Amino acid sequence: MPNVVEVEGLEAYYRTPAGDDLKAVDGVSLAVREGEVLGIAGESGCGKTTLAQVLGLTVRKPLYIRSGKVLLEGRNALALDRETMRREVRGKTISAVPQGAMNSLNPTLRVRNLVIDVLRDHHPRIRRREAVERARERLDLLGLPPRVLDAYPHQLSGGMKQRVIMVVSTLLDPVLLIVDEPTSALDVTSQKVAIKLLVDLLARRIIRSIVFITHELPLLRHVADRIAIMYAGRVVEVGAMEDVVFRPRHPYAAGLVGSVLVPEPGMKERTVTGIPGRPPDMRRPPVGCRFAPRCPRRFDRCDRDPPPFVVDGRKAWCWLHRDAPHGGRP
Amino acid sequence: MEIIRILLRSKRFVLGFGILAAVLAFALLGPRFLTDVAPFQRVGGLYDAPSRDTPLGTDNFGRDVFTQLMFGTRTSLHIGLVAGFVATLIGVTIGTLAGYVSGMVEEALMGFTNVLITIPPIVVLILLSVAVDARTATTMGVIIGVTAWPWTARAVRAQTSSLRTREHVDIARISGVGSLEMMLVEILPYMFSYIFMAFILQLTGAILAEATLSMLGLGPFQTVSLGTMLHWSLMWESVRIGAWWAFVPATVFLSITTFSLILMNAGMDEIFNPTLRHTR
Amino acid sequence: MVRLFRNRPYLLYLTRKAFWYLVAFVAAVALNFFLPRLIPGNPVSVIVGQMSAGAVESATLERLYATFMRDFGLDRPLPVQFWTYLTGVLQGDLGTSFMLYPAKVWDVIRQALPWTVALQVPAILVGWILGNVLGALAAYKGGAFDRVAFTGSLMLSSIPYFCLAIIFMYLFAVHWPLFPASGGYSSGYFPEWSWGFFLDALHHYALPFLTLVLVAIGGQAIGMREMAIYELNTDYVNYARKLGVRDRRVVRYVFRNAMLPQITGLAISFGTLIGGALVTEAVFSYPGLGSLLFTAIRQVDYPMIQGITLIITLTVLLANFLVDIAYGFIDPRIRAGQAGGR
Amino acid sequence: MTVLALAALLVAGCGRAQPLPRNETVYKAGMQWGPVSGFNPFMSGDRWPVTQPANDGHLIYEPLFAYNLLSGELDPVLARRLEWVDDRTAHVTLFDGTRWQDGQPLTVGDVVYTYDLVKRYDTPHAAVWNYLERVTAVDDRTVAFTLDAARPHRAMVLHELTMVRIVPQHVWEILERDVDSILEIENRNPVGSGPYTLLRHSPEQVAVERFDDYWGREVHGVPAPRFIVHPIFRSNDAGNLALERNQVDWSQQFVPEIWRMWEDRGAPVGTWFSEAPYFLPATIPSLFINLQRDGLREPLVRRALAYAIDYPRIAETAMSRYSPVARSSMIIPVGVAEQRFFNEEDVAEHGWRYDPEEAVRILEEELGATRGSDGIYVLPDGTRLGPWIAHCPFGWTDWMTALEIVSESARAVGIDVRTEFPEAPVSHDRRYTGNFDLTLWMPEGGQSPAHPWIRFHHVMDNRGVAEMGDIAFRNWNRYQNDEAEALLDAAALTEDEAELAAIYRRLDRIFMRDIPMIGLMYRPWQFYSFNETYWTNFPTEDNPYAPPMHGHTGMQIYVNLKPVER
Repeated sequence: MPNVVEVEGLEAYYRTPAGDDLKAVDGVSLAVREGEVLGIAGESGCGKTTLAQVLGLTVRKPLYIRSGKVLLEGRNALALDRETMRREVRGKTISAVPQGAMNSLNPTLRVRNLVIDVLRDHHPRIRRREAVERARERLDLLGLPPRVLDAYPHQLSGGMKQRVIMVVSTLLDPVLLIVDEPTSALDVTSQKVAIKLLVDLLARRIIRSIVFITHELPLLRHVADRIAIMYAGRVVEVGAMEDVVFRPRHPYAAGLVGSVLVPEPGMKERTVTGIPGRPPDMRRPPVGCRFAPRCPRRFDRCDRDPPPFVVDGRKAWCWLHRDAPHGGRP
Repeated sequence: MEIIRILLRSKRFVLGFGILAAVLAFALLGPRFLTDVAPFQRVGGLYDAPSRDTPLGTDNFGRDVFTQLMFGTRTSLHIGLVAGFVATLIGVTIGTLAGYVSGMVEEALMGFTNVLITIPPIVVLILLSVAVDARTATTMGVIIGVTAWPWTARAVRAQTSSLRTREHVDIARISGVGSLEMMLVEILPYMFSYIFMAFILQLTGAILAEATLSMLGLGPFQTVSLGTMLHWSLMWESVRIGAWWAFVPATVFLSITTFSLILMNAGMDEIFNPTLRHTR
Repeated sequence: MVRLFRNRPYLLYLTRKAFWYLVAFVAAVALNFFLPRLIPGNPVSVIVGQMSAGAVESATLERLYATFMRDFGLDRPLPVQFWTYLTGVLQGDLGTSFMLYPAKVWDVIRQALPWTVALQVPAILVGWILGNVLGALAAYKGGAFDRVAFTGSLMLSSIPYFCLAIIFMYLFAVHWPLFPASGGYSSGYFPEWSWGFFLDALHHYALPFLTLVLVAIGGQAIGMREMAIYELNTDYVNYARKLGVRDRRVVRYVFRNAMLPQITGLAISFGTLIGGALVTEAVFSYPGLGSLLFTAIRQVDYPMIQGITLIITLTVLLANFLVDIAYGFIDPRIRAGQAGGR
Repeated sequence: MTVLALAALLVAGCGRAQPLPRNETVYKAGMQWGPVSGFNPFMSGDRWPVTQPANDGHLIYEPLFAYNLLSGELDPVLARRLEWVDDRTAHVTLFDGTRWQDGQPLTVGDVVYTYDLVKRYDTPHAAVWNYLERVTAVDDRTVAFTLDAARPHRAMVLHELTMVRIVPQHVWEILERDVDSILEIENRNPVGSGPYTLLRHSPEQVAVERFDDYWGREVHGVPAPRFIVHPIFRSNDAGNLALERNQVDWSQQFVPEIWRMWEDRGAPVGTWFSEAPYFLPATIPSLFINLQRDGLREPLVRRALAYAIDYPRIAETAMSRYSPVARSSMIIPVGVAEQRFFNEEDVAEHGWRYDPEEAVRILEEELGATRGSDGIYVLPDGTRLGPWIAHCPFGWTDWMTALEIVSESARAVGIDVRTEFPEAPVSHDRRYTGNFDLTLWMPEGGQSPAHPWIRFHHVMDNRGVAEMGDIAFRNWNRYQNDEAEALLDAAALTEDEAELAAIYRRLDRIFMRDIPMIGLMYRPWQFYSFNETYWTNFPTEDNPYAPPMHGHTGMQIYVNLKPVER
């Protein structure tokens, strides 16, 4: 299977007002293959949303790509000019269901007009009627009444908004859909509906691949083909869904699988309480293994040197597996 | 101390603070070190041009403009501080109350506030100033403060309402903490930076309000302020006579004082308002 | 009542607004009446005193004093006075001027009002539009443009109107006499619909107008920039960008949504900037309300001061109300029932 | 904005066409400070050109006579002669052919009607009836003014003859019908007898046009300017700039340091005198002393205060050199007609001057006061000299400055005088009710045939003045002296110039002994400055064909002005 998007040795940093670099993604290589659902999981601030931005080619200040390659269907995506990127890639090759579904619709724009805007900005010759017609079909497909088209966002319920966004995001039949925490603001029923819809879209081949980002690892069990676990700006483990969920090799992945999620005051998301401690300061991450300060199976070497890159049918970055064949640094 | 370190990172804040400090030093220390003339002492004739003895010439009363400027700046800042303090005090009290105690009290307080917001402040200022006998710098400050608080109240209420729904307030409430304590301990501390910014804006507004009133001839008695300096220079035709030294210094000081304050505010905004910070 | 408003959220919104404006109006009238009456001393003695400048017999002045007290109703109890005042105001009678006795305050104000409106409304509107464009551009372009535009706006908005007015007057009317220093038109002209008068009036208009516009630009640009930056970082903008919507269109979304609060800002400008604008008029001796107020304060003409402040209040309330109506109409959230909006 | 700015620049470049021809128009400033509120000649306040009491009031409405500041005589206006036929009766004869602007003849009936009108309503000039018994027509050109038997004061009646404008009976009978008081009449379409008619007016200016059918063309001459425009400046600044820029020809505005206009800027501007004090002094702003305050009650303390004040500095600084140094007399020593009563020897012998050492001497030797540790004297009975508050209305800068000088120089000799500048109504109220220590005000306004009698009467006559605490419009400190009152009555009745001089001399000596007030400076009645770019031949000290006045004698100025050929 060809890769839709591929990153190699990616370092994507945020520049703070003080001039420091916040190392959001720090040395990651990862590919999204056509036809698959790739799940990316990790705690808040582990860099998964940043990675999603790079994969979705929506890097904006203060985020910048310090080094590494981004390949889109084999071509260097960073070399594309703005207009081509907008017209050919955004929404058409790669589309996204954003994190904050509740606020992702312009409050003063009717759904109808958004649909028209999106279609016309990629197919200038399309008529308004056709555009609306196309949207209506899709709405129908996802079980939404056509009157939604005339509504303003605030007239829609949360679940309806989520579905409208899915319609709009997939209007141009994108190859890849990046779904970032689509369910965090939804109740349990709506969550299930949303995931079912995604699977449905994939089955109808309206979209070909999905990158699904979440902090709830268990959720991926139902959708993902492959899973990448991120910690402190790095992918610590990548592999097929069953392997990662049932036979995690990295202690962090293991912790994540076995953790209980509880709400914590003042935080937008939740942190993993199964693993004591907090993620490191990403202005000055630890020299050795970044998980070492929290790792229950830490030994001396973990503090000194970054762990090797281990391949064993899948990938993990951990000194525990240094004996495995093909070991080496990423 | 952490907060000062953060503030110092904003160039705008540092520049604004620097200018303000210079103005303050000039106003507070100037009379002791830079002049040996009393503020009302006549040292020359009508609009004598700048000279060695009078670096900024004399005003229509034959007084030293340079000395006037120090005392005038001092009075204007005095009025601004009093007004800023009064406005912030009233605004924060009413805003916190309205934001924390919902229901009828909130409705009534905010209704009152909104009514006052719709009445142009200059109107109340003029009427109050006309009504008050013997306006001193302090009474003027109080008058300005009394008319300026509704904005602060409205903003503080919005903040309080959002803070009220926060987790820690909930937890405190469940633990049986009383309302007053709640406001003082759980809500106000989270708004200090916000209140400070509101205070700076009030200070700016008050300095301008003083100047406006003084220009209209409703300035403080027996005192020199930047506004009264401009008033007299206008009444005594410095513009026609070409005595720029009678109005330029006061204009510059008014402008740079407000500029420094606005700059500080913008700097703090950069820091405390994450959206603005991230795009820069 | 409740039924009337069901499914008519806009009507509910309007009614609510109208109610509060009515309360504000009554409060303003009351302030207008009671505050000047706190003054120690007796205003009537001032005008009578002015007459004593001509060598007039004391007994006559005392008779005049009594007449004026009666005319101005100052010899009656306060509640009665207030009632007379209130009914008078509602009938458009703002009383009789002291300094221009026996002229009616309203007649004098009526002649000054058009000048003020003609100066301030275009100045505020033009300043508002230019300021918003500048602010939006600064927010959108960022970088050096933003730094220069933003700092420039901060500077402009921190110069008090009348300071700029004095400087402009000195520079462009006295030092380089390009423009007239004062007045609304040259002496020897009379207001009429002629080309010559129009050009002459325009010539007098330029400096005060420019002053007001420049300062207004600063304040509005800062506000717009802030709003636009806020909007530029909203989820819906990011989403639209991810969907490949054209930049031009995204900017239009942002501009439109950032404008909404700025419309309220426009209303606020009318209220808060009018003080500075009035002084600017006084500096330029522009024949509007500002100069009239300036004169009235100097001549201690209480009915005139009260009349002017009342008219200002009324105008501002009316402007705010109109803006609120428009706002409710433009913002679908209000039209559809989320009254209050942002 | 760019477009507007460009348009404005374009206009600036084009210059501008005058709708009223500049060489036929006189621009006049300083009589009118706010919008005109009608043209009622019986009201005081601003309403050019019918303004009371004495400004440019003769362009539309005319009185019987006009007062000449220089000669002290009555100049004829509507009437050509005044003749005392007995002690109490004056016959006033109108010119032949007097006519209203609507063509109706102006008759003795109009004169009688006008004086009756003044009496029937409480107009400011109803005061003339304090001294008049009746006004009757003798024949169709002559009116008899009969003085009141109890108060037959000729000078006051003459004064009012210059003040009361005659109005047409056939117009005012109708106007009068609809109002409670004629003061309410705005009179927007004035019909007078004068040489000008109202052309147009707006809140920014008033314009009159020459009335070519004026009855007095032969008697008074034909005024040169076809139009007179009074621009209403809201500030001194604007008006004075207009004077400097040739946009105003004739001004009554106060101009600080007016000499700079010609010395520094070379503008063709002039005043009555070509050097200080530039203007004719006409009134005496004075420090009124509360005679009932402890300490101030003592005449010697008042005398010490009088010696302490730095009069030369007040004239130089506060009055911008426009005042001669104040003398210790109620009579103005220079310039105006009343100077003939000024007695130099009396002032030298009984008066005072700036002499701080003398002030200290009086305090220490004559009063036996001792200087406290704070530098302020204390009388032997323990009364400290002050603090006394000297006040005047806020904003009257020249007076405020004068009071500051009073305060400084009094403290310099050990009398504690402080200043306070309340708002005008507060200041007035305190003055009227006698609630002050020291207050600065003018005893009376301008100049008239009754001067200096009016001034003495104002300051030294306590008859008819309300008690302390009530409102009084003269003699604010309630000075009471039977002798002075008797002298005032005698002065009112005498016709003999020598006797009058003797009476004034005695009154002035009482004044210098009792010191109810201290004159601080002189002030012109009206400021008089002109710009000769478009019109020349304004009267000056060197060309005194008319006094520097804006009243009917001003008419002679209009007649004698010459347009500049260009």
